[in-house]
Amino acid sequence: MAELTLIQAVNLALARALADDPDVVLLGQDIGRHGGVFRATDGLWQRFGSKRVLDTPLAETMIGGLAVGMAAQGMKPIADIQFLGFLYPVLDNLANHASRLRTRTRGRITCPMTLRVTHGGGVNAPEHHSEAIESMLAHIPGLRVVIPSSPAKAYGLLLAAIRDPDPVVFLEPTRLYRAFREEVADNGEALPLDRAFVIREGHDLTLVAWGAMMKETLETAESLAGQGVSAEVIDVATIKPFDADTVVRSVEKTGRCVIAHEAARTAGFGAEIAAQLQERAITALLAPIERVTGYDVVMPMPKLEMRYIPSTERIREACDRVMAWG
Amino acid sequence: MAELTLIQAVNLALARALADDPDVVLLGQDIGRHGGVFRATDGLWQRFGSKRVLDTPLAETMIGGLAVGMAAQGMKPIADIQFLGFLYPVLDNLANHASRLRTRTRGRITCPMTLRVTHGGGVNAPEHHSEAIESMLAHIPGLRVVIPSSPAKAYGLLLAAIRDPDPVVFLEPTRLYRAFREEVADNGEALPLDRAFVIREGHDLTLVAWGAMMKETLETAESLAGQGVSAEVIDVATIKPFDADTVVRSVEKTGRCVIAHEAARTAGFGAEIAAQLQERAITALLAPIERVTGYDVVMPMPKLEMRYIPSTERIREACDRVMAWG
Amino acid sequence: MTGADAVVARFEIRRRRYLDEAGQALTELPAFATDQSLMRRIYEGMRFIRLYDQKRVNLQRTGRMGTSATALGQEAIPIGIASAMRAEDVLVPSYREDGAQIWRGVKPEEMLIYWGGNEAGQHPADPRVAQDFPVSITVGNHALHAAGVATAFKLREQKRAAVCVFGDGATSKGDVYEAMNVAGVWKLPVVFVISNNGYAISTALENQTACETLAQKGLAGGLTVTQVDGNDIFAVRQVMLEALERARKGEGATLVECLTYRLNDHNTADDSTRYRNPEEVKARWDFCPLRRLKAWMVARGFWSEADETALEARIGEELERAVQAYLDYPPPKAGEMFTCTYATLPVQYEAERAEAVRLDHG
Amino acid sequence: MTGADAVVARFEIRRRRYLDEAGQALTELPAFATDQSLMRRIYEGMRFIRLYDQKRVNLQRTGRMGTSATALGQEAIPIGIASAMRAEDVLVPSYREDGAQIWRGVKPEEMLIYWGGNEAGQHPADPRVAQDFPVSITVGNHALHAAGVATAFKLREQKRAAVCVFGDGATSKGDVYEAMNVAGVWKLPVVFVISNNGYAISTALENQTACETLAQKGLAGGLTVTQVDGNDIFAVRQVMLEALERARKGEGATLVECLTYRLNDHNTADDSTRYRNPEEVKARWDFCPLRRLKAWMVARGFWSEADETALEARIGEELERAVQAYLDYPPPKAGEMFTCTYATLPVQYEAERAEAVRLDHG
Ligand SMILES: Cc1ncc(C[n+]2csc(CCOP(=O)(O)OP(=O)(O)O)c2C)c(N)n1
Ligand SMILES: Cc1ncc(C[n+]2csc(CCOP(=O)(O)OP(=O)(O)O)c2C)c(N)n1
Ligand SMILES: [Mg+2]
Ligand SMILES: [Mg+2]
Repeated sequence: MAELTLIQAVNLALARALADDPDVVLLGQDIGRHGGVFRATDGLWQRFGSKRVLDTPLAETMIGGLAVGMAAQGMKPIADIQFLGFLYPVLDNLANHASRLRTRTRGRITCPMTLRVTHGGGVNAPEHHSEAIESMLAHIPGLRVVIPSSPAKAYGLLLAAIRDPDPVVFLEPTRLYRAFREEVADNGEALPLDRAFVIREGHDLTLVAWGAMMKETLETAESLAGQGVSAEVIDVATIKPFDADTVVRSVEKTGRCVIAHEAARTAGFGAEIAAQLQERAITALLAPIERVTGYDVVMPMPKLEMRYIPSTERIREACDRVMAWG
Repeated sequence: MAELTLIQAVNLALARALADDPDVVLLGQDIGRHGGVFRATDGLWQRFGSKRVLDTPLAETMIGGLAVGMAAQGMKPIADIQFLGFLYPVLDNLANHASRLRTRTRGRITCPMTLRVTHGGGVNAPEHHSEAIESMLAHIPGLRVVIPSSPAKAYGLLLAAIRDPDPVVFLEPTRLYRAFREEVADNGEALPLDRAFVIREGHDLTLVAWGAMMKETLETAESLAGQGVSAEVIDVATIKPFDADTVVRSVEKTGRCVIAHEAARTAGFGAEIAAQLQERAITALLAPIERVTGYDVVMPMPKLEMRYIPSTERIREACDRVMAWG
Repeated sequence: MTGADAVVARFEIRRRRYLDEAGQALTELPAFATDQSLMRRIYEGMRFIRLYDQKRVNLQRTGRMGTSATALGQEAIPIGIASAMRAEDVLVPSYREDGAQIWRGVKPEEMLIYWGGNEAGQHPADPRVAQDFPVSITVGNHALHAAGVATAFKLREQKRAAVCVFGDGATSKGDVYEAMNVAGVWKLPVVFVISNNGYAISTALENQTACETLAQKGLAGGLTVTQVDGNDIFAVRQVMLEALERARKGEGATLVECLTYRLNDHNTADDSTRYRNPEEVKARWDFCPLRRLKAWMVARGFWSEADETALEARIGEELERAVQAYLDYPPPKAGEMFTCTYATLPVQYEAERAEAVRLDHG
Repeated sequence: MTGADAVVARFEIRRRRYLDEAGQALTELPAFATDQSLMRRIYEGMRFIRLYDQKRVNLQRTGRMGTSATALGQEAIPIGIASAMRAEDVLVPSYREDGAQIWRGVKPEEMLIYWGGNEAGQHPADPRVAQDFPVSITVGNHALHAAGVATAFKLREQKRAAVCVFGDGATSKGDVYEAMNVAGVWKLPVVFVISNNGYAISTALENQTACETLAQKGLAGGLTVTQVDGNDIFAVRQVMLEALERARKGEGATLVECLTYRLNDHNTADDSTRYRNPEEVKARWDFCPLRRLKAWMVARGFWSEADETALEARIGEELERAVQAYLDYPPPKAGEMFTCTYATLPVQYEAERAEAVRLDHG
């Protein structure tokens, strides 16, 4: 087993999918000879050729629309959008077509496509390169939305996304691409697309996050442990469908919950989680569920982005408030 | 004072804005000589001419992008998108440009545009004509999102939206266009863009809704009154920014809350309201906050749309559960 | 202009035409014109659409049908297209090609079930149309879907073509341009057909674009482009045959602009007197594609008044049957909303389904 | 092809050129060529960009600058454009037109502050550029903004023009097409300039489109189109003068395709050896717009080596000053995130601001 970075795990899963299934085709900007602006597809064009790894013209709407048409023919296109800020033009195809073809035709035509796109900030990138809009995607029925927080999860969840018979948006936390390595077995095993992962067990408090925010969340759990507070940490992993059971079970045990995400607070996915928790576990709640999120402002440029993304300090303060509550 | 339908009130507010401010310009498909597919702009092209009411080519992205450019020059464009299902191509301009120009240029260039679009189902329309995606819009910092529930509110809120120095999406509940009449004074008075309205006072339970759902919500309050349950009914009106204070005050009084909206449940705006209520009023809560919403499925075609849109029966059941809770 | 200007590229737009308004041949007709049985099927197909459209509108006027659009005056386009396609090709229609869909195998009652507000109508029984796209309500989006279908054909080395039909208004949409551009650079086996009926609801063509032809929009994608008299079935079908042949041979995509005119309101919710002069419409009846073809058929000895009477009776019965089948079709149960949103409904949404089913009082 | 094909439209694409690679005039030069002081300012402006770009790259390499792109080998385009515009016109640039922005009045340090990761750089002090658009990072979106600005000019009957600059890759985007189409039908006072440098990051032009020219994409919008040698400052500036004149006269929009070549990597995060042959790049140095202009200037007696030495010293000092001003610029405080999201921050977000300010440990 090799120690891989998250982006290497993505590359490995793509290679495996291309090798396993002739219907799998990659399409996107600069993913061919170039290997992608982050090198996610490094070597794939050279290995599988230009009929499996397609360099497209510069048009995001087109990438989404082509994938829908290809998928309607039973192919399994994996569309690549370079940055989440450039996904907006694709929402038309995701919401009006990819997520609807099956039900519009009562099962006659389906859309087994995967759309890969980078997620989040913290990499000192230009404007529009650091967005986090998973909650918009989670609001689209017929879609699945997945976000890994480690190399092994990236490998297993991406394979699952590719094999799923319905459209899946696969968000890749840019900040984690090369943040750390993890053992990844290239065993072709997919992870479930409807399960959250308990990353760390605890009994005083439940911390919920996903993607790159797992870093600050786990650091917070560590610092809390120093103060004798035992925090359970959950990685949501599949934003849609959201595995509320796992989170509810945890909160029924701890009675306290803090949710952290990079996206703006208002109508962020943290709201959905908090809403479900109070619906299903209100009697267990010993304190209000707190959300530590990006602010309700436009994602700032690099000079301020780390003031926007929830810091360990902010998450810790929320935990202290929740622990001290009432 | 005249008794007007909601669409007549919209027409009146548009006429008033055109007459008051030479920088106000309408643009959209079929809004000129034709008067709009719902007649919202009936007579305005004839009265104000083709330099104030612009019929555009058939391209939504273009309508949004033109409005951004016109607004950057200090005009006050009012863009018209025929149906919410056709708004997706405009999200790129709303999220990447309209809502950002001010902060991207640190106040040098602003975007005082208004975007009018129909909202919701129940009018027996074809596919893609009956969407409700206010929560996606509410997640975009820099934007304001407004939805009236009556002719008088439509008039006052639309004037406020047009005069606001920032971009505002004005959602018009198609189902209410001609549903009922109300006295509307053409006094040019705008309503606040950050206030929810208490439509009906009560002390046992708080019902929260907006747009066309106010109908089923008020009917439910009436039926509850028959059972001796006094429900307070709140019309959110401004989805972004959301006036949580008014709702919190009510729930602190009633201790119970049911939120109803047409949009799909997951990541709908009801989640944000529930999340804020449990954050700010958990000690007052006598029962979990319930959400009665569209289901997490694609908005169905006419034969099933009324099975999708929350019925009075569904809202009533939720109220009964909440009243019986614990 | 001053300076040294060298001409680096030249383009020409040509228009194809065979029959004049009176049904007189202006030139040698395409080979298929001698095939009486084919020509009779084509004429019958065009006649069928007109009567089917009337029926659908009547159902709407009597409150038994949702909003829909007719092809009045444009019948040569759907039939010209569909009759030129092979079963293995894929049709990606807009909302005005019922005629093409029915020619390819969709039952009239299935179209009615769809326009009546039930998705079930988009799951026709005939396997020959299993891969055709559903009606595209969103204007223009489907051009990219057709390009995607053609991409699949090309990658799989299948000798098939995708055909996408849209209106003059749709040509203003960026996704239609993007589809033509990728079809050009990838030499995709796709044919884009513009049904240029002069209006996009109330927007007349001159307010849609400054282009003297819509065919030239294909030059922006490096496509083979051509314009045809869209009310001349010989021109539409022949140009489609040539474009489809080119597509299957791997010679790339074609943009075909069919010149026609919308004799009816935009759809059953529209009142076109608000924006166009009835005189204008009246004058356009002289260009009716049906009248033109019938005159030629009769002159050629391919058709008689007796045939006409028999045909109308036959179509009348067929439509009666279709309408009855539509009206008898059971309304969907609430649970149906959930069955096809995903291949298998995630457990997370089971409670919602249960509620919807419980509260479905029919 | 069989049948009666009538030609209904003809188009031709012309290319403008004045100077050859060696700086020899191929034809009579535009009138402004005799204006020595203007020609000196133009040359100095082009020279400035090249040295400014080097500085910016060095800052990035030494960790004091974010990702950004240079105009290496394309300098004639931003200067040809900016020098042809009037102050009251509006520039809507992409991320490769620092040269044009600086010529119009943005200070070099303001551009550096922006590329250094601070929005404040997009609020230049010079009132002459107060209405120019900020850098467009999203490829192509800004074409519609330029059309919108031009719409405002037209509705207000102002004799001003908007100029939008984008790359060859951007021409594949639907919004760029939609902008050209509306500019055509509304006869908007806008000039669209394609800076065709042969690549969109790694995507070579032949993989971007099948079109033999990018100028022809304007035919899809019914625009006046023309191609120019983008490394020939005379051609770029003269064609821009003509297009701007046409725009101000109400004669409509123009699409100008400037042929050039990107001698540098796409940006400071790119390594172009991954996708193109260094030999190809080396060969293109012979077409360098600066060398060409300098040769002409010297031959014409407008420029000397002494002038060159003096200029380099002057630019060197100016850049030292600008870099220092950039490095000395105070980092933004967290509260700044909130100040310009809305004209006045809704009370609903005050608590967020308070927290951000409280936790801003600088
Ligand atoms: C993206 C989108 N925008 C707007 C509409 C509303 N609409 C339906 S048909 C139509 C006009 C289409 O005109 P054209 O493309 O010429 O086709 P035609 O109806 O004339 O056949 C419009 C604006 C839509 N369905 N989709
Ligand atoms: C909408 C969008 N998609 C993708 C990108 C990422 N990107 C930045 S520059 C670029 C290539 C642009 O090429 P071209 O238009 O030729 O301009 P050039 O950089 O060559 O000047 C791409 C794909 C982007 N910034 N915006
Ligand atoms: Mg039309
Ligand atoms: Mg380029």
